[in-house]
Amino acid sequence: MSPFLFWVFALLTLIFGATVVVNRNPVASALSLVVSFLGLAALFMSLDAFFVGIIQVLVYAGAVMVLFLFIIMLLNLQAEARRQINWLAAAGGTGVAVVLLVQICFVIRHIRAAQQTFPPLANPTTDDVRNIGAALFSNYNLPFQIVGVLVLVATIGVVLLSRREPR
Amino acid sequence: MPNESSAPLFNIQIDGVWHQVPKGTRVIEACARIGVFVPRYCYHKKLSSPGNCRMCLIEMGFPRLGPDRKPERGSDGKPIINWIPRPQISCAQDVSEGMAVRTNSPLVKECQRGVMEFLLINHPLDCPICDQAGECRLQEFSVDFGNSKSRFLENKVKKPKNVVLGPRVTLDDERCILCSRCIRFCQEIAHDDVLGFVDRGSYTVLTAHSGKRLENNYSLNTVDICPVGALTSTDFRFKMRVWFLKETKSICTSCATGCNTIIGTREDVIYRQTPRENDHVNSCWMCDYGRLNFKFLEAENRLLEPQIRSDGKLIAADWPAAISEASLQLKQFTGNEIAIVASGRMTNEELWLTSQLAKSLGVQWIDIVPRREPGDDILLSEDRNPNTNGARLILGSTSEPGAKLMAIAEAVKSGEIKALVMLKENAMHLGMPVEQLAQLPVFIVMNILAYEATQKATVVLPACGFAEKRGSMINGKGRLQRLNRAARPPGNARDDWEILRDLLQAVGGGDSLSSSDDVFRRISETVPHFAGLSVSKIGDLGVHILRMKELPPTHPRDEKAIAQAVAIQARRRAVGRKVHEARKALGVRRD
Amino acid sequence: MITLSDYLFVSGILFSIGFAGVMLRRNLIIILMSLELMLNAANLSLVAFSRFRVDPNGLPNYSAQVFVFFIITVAAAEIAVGLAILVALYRARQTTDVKDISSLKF
Amino acid sequence: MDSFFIITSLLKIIGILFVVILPMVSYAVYAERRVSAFIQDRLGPNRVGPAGLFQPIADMFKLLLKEDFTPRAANTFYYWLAPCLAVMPAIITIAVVPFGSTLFGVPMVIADVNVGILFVFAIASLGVYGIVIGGWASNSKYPFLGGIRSSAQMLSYELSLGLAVVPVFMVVGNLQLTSVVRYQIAHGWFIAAFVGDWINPWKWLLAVPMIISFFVFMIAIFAETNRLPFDLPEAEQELAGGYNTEFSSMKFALYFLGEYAAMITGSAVVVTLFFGGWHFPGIPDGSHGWIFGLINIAVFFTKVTVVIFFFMWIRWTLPRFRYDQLMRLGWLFFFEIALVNIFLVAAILPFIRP
Amino acid sequence: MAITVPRPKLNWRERLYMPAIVAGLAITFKHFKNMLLGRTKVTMQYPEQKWDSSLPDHYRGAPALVRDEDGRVRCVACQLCEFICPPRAIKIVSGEIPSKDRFAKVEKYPEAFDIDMIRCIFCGMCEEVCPEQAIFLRKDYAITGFTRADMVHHKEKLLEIGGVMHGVVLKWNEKK
Repeated sequence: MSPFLFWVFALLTLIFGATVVVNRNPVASALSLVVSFLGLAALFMSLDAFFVGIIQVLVYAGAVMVLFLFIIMLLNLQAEARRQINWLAAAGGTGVAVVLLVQICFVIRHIRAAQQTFPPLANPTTDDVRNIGAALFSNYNLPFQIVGVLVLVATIGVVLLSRREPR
Repeated sequence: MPNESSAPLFNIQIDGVWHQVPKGTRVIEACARIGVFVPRYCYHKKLSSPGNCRMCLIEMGFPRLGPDRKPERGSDGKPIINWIPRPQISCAQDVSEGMAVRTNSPLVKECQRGVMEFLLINHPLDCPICDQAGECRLQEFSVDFGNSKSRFLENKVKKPKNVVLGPRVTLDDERCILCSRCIRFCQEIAHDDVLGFVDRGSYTVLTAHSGKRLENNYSLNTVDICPVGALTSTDFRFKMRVWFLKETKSICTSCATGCNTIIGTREDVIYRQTPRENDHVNSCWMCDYGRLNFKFLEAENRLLEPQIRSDGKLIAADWPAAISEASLQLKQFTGNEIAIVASGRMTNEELWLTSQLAKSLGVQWIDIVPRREPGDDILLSEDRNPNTNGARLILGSTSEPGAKLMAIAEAVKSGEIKALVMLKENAMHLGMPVEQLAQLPVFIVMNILAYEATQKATVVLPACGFAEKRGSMINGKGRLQRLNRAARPPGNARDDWEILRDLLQAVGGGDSLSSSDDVFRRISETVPHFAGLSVSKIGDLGVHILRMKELPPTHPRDEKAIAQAVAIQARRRAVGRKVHEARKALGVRRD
Repeated sequence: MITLSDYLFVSGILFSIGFAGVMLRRNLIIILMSLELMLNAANLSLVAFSRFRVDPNGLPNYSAQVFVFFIITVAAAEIAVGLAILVALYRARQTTDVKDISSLKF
Repeated sequence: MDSFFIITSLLKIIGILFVVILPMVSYAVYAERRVSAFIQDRLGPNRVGPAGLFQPIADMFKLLLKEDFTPRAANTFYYWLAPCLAVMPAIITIAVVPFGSTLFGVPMVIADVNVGILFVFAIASLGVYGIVIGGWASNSKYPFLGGIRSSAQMLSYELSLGLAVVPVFMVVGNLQLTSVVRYQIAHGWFIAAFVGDWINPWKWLLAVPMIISFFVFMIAIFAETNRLPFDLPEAEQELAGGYNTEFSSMKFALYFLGEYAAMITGSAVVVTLFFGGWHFPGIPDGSHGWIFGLINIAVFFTKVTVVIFFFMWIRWTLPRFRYDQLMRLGWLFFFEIALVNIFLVAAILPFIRP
Repeated sequence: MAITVPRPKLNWRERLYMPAIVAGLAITFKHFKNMLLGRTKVTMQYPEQKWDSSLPDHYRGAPALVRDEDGRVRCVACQLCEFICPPRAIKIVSGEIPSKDRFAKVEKYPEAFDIDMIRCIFCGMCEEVCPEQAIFLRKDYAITGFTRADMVHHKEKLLEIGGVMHGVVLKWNEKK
């Protein structure tokens, strides 16, 4: 992937990610997050991870965010009123985030391995669906089963939570 | 009318039931009192009874008297009635003790059918074009008492149609049923004996005596009392069918009498004004002058938009702008530099708001324009302002209304007064040339019509006429009566009291007045004569609140000043009439 | 050329944005979204590591992508539960503001 | 990436989009009206041009020239964005569907990605945004309700949609849509056991879950494209037109376009998955000459047309479901059927695989 | 009292709904097929085919004013139609016939007679109420216009539609 496309999608991801946090209207935030995820999916594909990229779109953009929108609309959440900003708290929160960022950048800069460019692959079009599936069902079979149980538990939990109080 | 309270009561049997009615009551009235309606054409309760229409035939009888001069009683213990074999007319007969009346016996019904058939023999049956249709007694009784079919095969008698009896009344002789109500009205009420019947039998026609015309000031009352469509108002003729008219109870504002009226409107257009019965004021009548005095509401020079003077020209503005402009202009001056000329044609509510306006501006110069013209002994009053008494009570001035007008005019001339507010009056009544009015720095005009002087105004506020607003007035005899809104004002014109309220609020004052009823409530709280009254308590017939004998001693009649103002008015009117005639002769259109 | 560090930078910034969101915003639903941002930042790092660590067969290291798969699954379950809790909270308190639901006892 | 690839891809995109899909959409509207009319013993539009064939053009001009009205209370940006979002996914999805064999050696598929069907689902799942945002941005009650309904409906039926096609890919062993077609050419159509190697008894056995799979998939497609009997987001009688109530002129047209484009794409996917794509027994593929390449394309779109007719036929036969019925059907019925169906295929699969 | 219609108990085959759906599809397809083969009788193709010739006498089309044998406008502006008109489509301004006129005896005529055909509901009340037999509902039904003003039928248009009505109405006969 050309650096130009990389930066386009990276910026798309970051800018809309920032919009999620900045926007006061929940619907606008949710839609920004969708665009951010689409950019992220493109970044995944630039890393030859087609399956993960598509799953990203399918699960996040197609399902999770629709669920978010549904909830926002169901609860009819309005844009927050512009409140008196607690400058101390805001500065503190931003400060911590910035410190974290600086720290991450510092660490990345000092990893030598991070300076490498794309190592060549044996075959430009890998069948990563098959490969991930193979990995999932061989090496990671137990975690896979556990995740399955987790999802089942989550489903039961959601059903219980969203049930109305019995009279 | 007999004096009811003192007259002895007679027992009278009507349709088998005994009732008590005062002595001297006519049988037809006695029936009406107990709710039995006897049809009638010629009988009118304010006129004499000739008994010539024969519609009010009834059966009448008296108790059979025994040898002891006592009524004989039948087996059921009730007096035995000796019925008169022929039917009698009920309108010319007074009640007597023990009298019995049948109003719906077979004989009576037969008689009514017969009379109806006779009346309709020569009637043209042109109801589709007749203006009386819808309020025609012939139609109503034909349905209630007549036959559904005519047996008459011969040709009908042709009589003159479209006979001009006078300037305001047109006669259709074919429709006339010869009831003679109009003749009696002219003799008895109007004291102008001009109508009569000529020829005989089927050829009898109503006509004016030769060389005379029906042109007295009460001629249109004959149209009201005509039970059929024979006498028609030339003004209303063929204009609108009566069933479309929305009837609004109101009063006439053309003179201080304040005759009670019904205004007939359709879709905000006034078509006619008819008198409404009120025995305290106008009986059943009103004068032609007042009746037809509503045309000015649709005059060409009606003010429709608020206007503000800007660069020497009047420019249409919206209401908030006009009101704030007027208040800003007024606030430039102190109280003794402002004069307010109100009008005796304004309602009490408007006058009260005017007085509040004067109070909050500190104005001393405030008066109304007096109007005096010859009156008559019947209804028309000398004082042509309908609410002089209201102005006297509410404006609270120390002189007779109209007396200060000439002083105001002088003050304007001398430049002592810088701001002039003309409310519902033509500034020319001050008796000075237009140029002089144009010199005024502030000249605010609130009126219905545009006059020459209106062109010189700095702010023009279009207002409502008498039929377009609610309010109350006190007539010349001290009776408080109500005006009701019959039509909406045209264009952007607005209710007077609203304009005054907004103006009052703009100069600071007059809070929490959201309806004219609120204003009346304030009046009742502040003016002693109005204490305890409210708009609903006035009622349709009004209340007497002022005894004219006891005028407040603080009001010496300032006859000379008023006469001077009235003279100027008359002179103005004469000049105006001459100019108008000259223009008409030259074929020049108005303005 | 694009290097691994570029991806890691993007991932780091995205994580920081999500972190700032969690810190700064008080609307529960936005906080959940910010959490998603952080998880996805981690995903990006993992996928980048997977691509930049090619095994001898010339294939990317799929273990990392399997992790991503797990993360996405768990995240989806987490969101479902989180939103269900949010709806239940909203029903009880008519608010999604964390400030308004800070009391220990309802 | 050579220029030949780029040029052929562009040609394919332009060709499929402007020569096939867009005319097909407009004539699908016309066909819908004619079919509905015929079913109801009417004639339908027959005024503009011969047999009313120019009706779509007239409709287009009418919609273009209508006043484009934006309600004052609407959220303008999203109000404008929503109709575009409604069309986009439907058109993008066609990229991975093979609509022909080869023409002059160029494969007749715009992008033959190895996650083909997942791509279709992923992009199709974005289609709900156009409806939800449109309903929300209109700032009006009925569109809003339509949007809410749509989001829940789409989420619910995506599950059955995804699970219904799992058997197909279990059999094929690949997510690529071209390989699905290739498998069907080699082993016969999934839906019709008598096409291809009908002698194999296991294939007849396999046809049973395949038909179940087809039905569930078809019904889920109905729900995903908001077609009757699942058109609850735009139910005229209840919601006064639903999410597109406040839209006019070209914005409304875009919604219309989106709905029909989604229907066409859905039909194309159905044809690819179950009806052997561009294959017809006895007709060789494009490597035998360009004329056969064209015939293959024609065969594909003929099949698509038949499926579209089926869509319309269903629409004018069945009444609309109630919303609770719709949800119950999706979650308690089709979801389970699809799940059981997977086990069924898994049980049969070892006998088929050589 | 509301009637509760009992729900039929369905057996398992009916509960599958498939046979019913297939039967429904068969029905609709039969209609489709019959239409395609031209076996269905369709409705009248309006602009090409019209039933103008077979309109019944009592057909209620556009209201119109008629003249009598002498060419007089029969209407005398009694405004009963204006009064009775349920949608208030009729507007009449009455005028007086000058005394020199041939029909001076009639006295009154409609100066303006407007029927707003946007409002008219073709109920025929005006025809029924007319005491002069001056207004009739004719067989015109395709009334079009480009503006609202076009759709108001003025007196001339109404008379043009109405034409002359022969009949014995002796009311305005000078002799009778």
